[in-house]
Amino acid sequence: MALANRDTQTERQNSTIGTPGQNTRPPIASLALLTLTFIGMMTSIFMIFLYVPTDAIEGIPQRIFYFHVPIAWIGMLAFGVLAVASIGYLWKKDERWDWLARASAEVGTIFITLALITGSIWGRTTWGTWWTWDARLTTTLILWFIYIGYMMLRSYMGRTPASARSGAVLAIIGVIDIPIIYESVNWWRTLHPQAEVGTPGALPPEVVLTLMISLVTFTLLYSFLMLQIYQLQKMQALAQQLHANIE
Amino acid sequence: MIFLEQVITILWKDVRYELRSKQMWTGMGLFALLVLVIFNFTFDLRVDNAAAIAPGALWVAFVFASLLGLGRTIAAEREIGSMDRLLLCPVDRKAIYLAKLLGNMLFIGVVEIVALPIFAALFNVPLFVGALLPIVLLSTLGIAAVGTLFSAMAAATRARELLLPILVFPLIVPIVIGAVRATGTLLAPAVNEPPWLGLIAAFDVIFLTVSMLTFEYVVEE
Amino acid sequence: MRNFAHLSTNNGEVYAGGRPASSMFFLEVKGLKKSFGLKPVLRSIDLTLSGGERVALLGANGAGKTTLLRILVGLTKPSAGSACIDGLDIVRDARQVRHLVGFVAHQPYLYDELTALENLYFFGKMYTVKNIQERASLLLDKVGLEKSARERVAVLSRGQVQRLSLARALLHSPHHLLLDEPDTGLDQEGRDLVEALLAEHTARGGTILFTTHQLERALQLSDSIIMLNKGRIVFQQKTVNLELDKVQRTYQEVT
Amino acid sequence: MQGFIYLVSAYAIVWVGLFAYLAVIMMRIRGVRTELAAVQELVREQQEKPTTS
Repeated sequence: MALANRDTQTERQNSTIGTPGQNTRPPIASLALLTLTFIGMMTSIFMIFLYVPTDAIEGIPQRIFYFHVPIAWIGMLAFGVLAVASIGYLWKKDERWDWLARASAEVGTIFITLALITGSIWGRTTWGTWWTWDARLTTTLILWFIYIGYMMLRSYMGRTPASARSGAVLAIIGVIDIPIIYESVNWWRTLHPQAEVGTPGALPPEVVLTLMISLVTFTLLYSFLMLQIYQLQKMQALAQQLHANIE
Repeated sequence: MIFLEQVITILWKDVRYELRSKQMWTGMGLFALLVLVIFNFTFDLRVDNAAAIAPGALWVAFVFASLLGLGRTIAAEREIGSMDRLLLCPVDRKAIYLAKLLGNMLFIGVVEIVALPIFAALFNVPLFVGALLPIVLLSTLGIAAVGTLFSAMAAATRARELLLPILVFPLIVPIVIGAVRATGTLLAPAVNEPPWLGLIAAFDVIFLTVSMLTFEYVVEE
Repeated sequence: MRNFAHLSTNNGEVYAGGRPASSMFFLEVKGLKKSFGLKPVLRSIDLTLSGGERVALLGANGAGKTTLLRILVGLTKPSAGSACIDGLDIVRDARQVRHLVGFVAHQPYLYDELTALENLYFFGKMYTVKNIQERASLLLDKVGLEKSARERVAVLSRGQVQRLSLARALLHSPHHLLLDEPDTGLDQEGRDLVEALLAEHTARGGTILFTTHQLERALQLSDSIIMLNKGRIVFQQKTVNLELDKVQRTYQEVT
Repeated sequence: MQGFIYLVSAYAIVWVGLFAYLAVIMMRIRGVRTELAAVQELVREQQEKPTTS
């Protein structure tokens, strides 16, 4: 998130007609992020498959944990960024905040989808069922629906200020609702208690290290993807504006 | 003072509007009954599991009927000349939201009053109107608070009937869980149940204020 | 929030701090720009109207006429530039400004299922007009709708709806009247009634900005004519010694 | 052994998913770049020969 923000500062020129050739300067930020992500990915793959000891109880499939948990956290983080960007947009009425919001929504949707898939595969190995109504997993599922609702709303309303405002309102309502949903599902789940997903408890140091490396890697990946979509939208807006000024 | 007067005037206009066109709340009532009847076919209700199924059936009927109703009120405003008629006047956007919210609650309330006795009859479940009333009231307020905001949002798009449920359902999950479990404990009281009514009330307070504050961003250009 | 208590309203007339209000009514637009998404519709408009002045706004479809009116009545926010009405900024003090402007648009902004009187009652409440009953029946007489006061708007003719819409716009005795093609659907009698009402409004010091496509009507009704093309003012002149054919020629040339 | 298949399939899905998404973004970016270039071309043309209106 900080990386994406720092980048908006460097791109602080106003959004009038962009001078041609302005966007061909070498994309240092993107390249840097890409290489860092690649290095991170390689190290985390090595650690996950080889370095970290297999879990005594759950055995080999427990290693999905090292991918599933960071992806799910980033999916949640992305929604936070979406909400913050939405508040920024409503307050400042500056289009750039909306680009940030849409980028975070899109990347967040991808991450939450992957988190649900890896979560259910992991569930399959540990409890033999593809889905458990565990509070965390259920909240993630509902967060996924809210993401899909946001993407549908934005695509139905197109690239207009009205769509940006509506999306912002949905994001703000959503971010307030997530903890309430988690709480209500938690209370509801006490009806049929299930094994807790990945008891955080006292984890051996190797596990924590691998998890951190994997988390850093996915944060870098998240920032890289955010940056790409942010640039994409900036160019789309620029192209649209040039079109408008021609007739 | 002026704010309240304007809220009542808009509400008066919406109610009068609906009574004259009459197509909405009759439809909602029939819809709720249909869902209850279908539930009877899908779950053969022997006496023992009636208590387990009944709350779910009741609240599925109420939630769907309310979403149907929510879509209509704002769509009616938008269809014939859009919200501009209201936005033109120097009226506080919160007053418009509050009036639309009360209007929606009124329509959903009428449906609930009609459906409750029939629910009790179909599911031969003793009707605790006394204890059930706060649950129904608070839950309807929660659904209407979020629903009114998003029906104003969805009304601007072309696929509003599809978009409204998709936007609203995930957000009212706490209400649905709370309402079903609270109604369940009425029929079969269980020990140390979590404070469901408290959850619903908290939801109402939070989303009433947030929706009221953000309504202006949804309707103004 | 700035309140406008100094504008006291009695029996519908608005006076500012004792002085006759007319000198105070003015509408000023400075460098107003508006683009929908990224498509520019208004490109820096400058305009001033003061007590009693009537301006006709001409231009082809899509020249930005309606957008300009919608911005002045606070239905759309400008992208850049500013406008102030009687010293109040239309964006910052939007709510007070809405008390000061009356708007007749293409849509009538009325409720079909309600009767004419109910509509005026409703909007009277919205504009916190003091004596709504008399005010409503007075205006219904003036627009010649006293006989169909109890009929639902849905059954009224296009001309009757247009007159009711004008009555709605005058209900709260605004300082400024913004009319988007006020003559649509009006027969001769309707046009005379409208002219009488507009004359009464300007006599009271109110200003009028109206759009039209009939050039002679513009010449006959207004003190000055403005032509818009692609969001810019391309012609502006007083109508005092202006002939119809000059107006027609410039209109062809410009649009 | 069966556990291992699940592990690999989970990672495969994540990797394929992310790469596919990356590819889609790159295509979209290229599409917008070409469109932007085309529009800038149009703007330049219009600037050279100012239109009469």
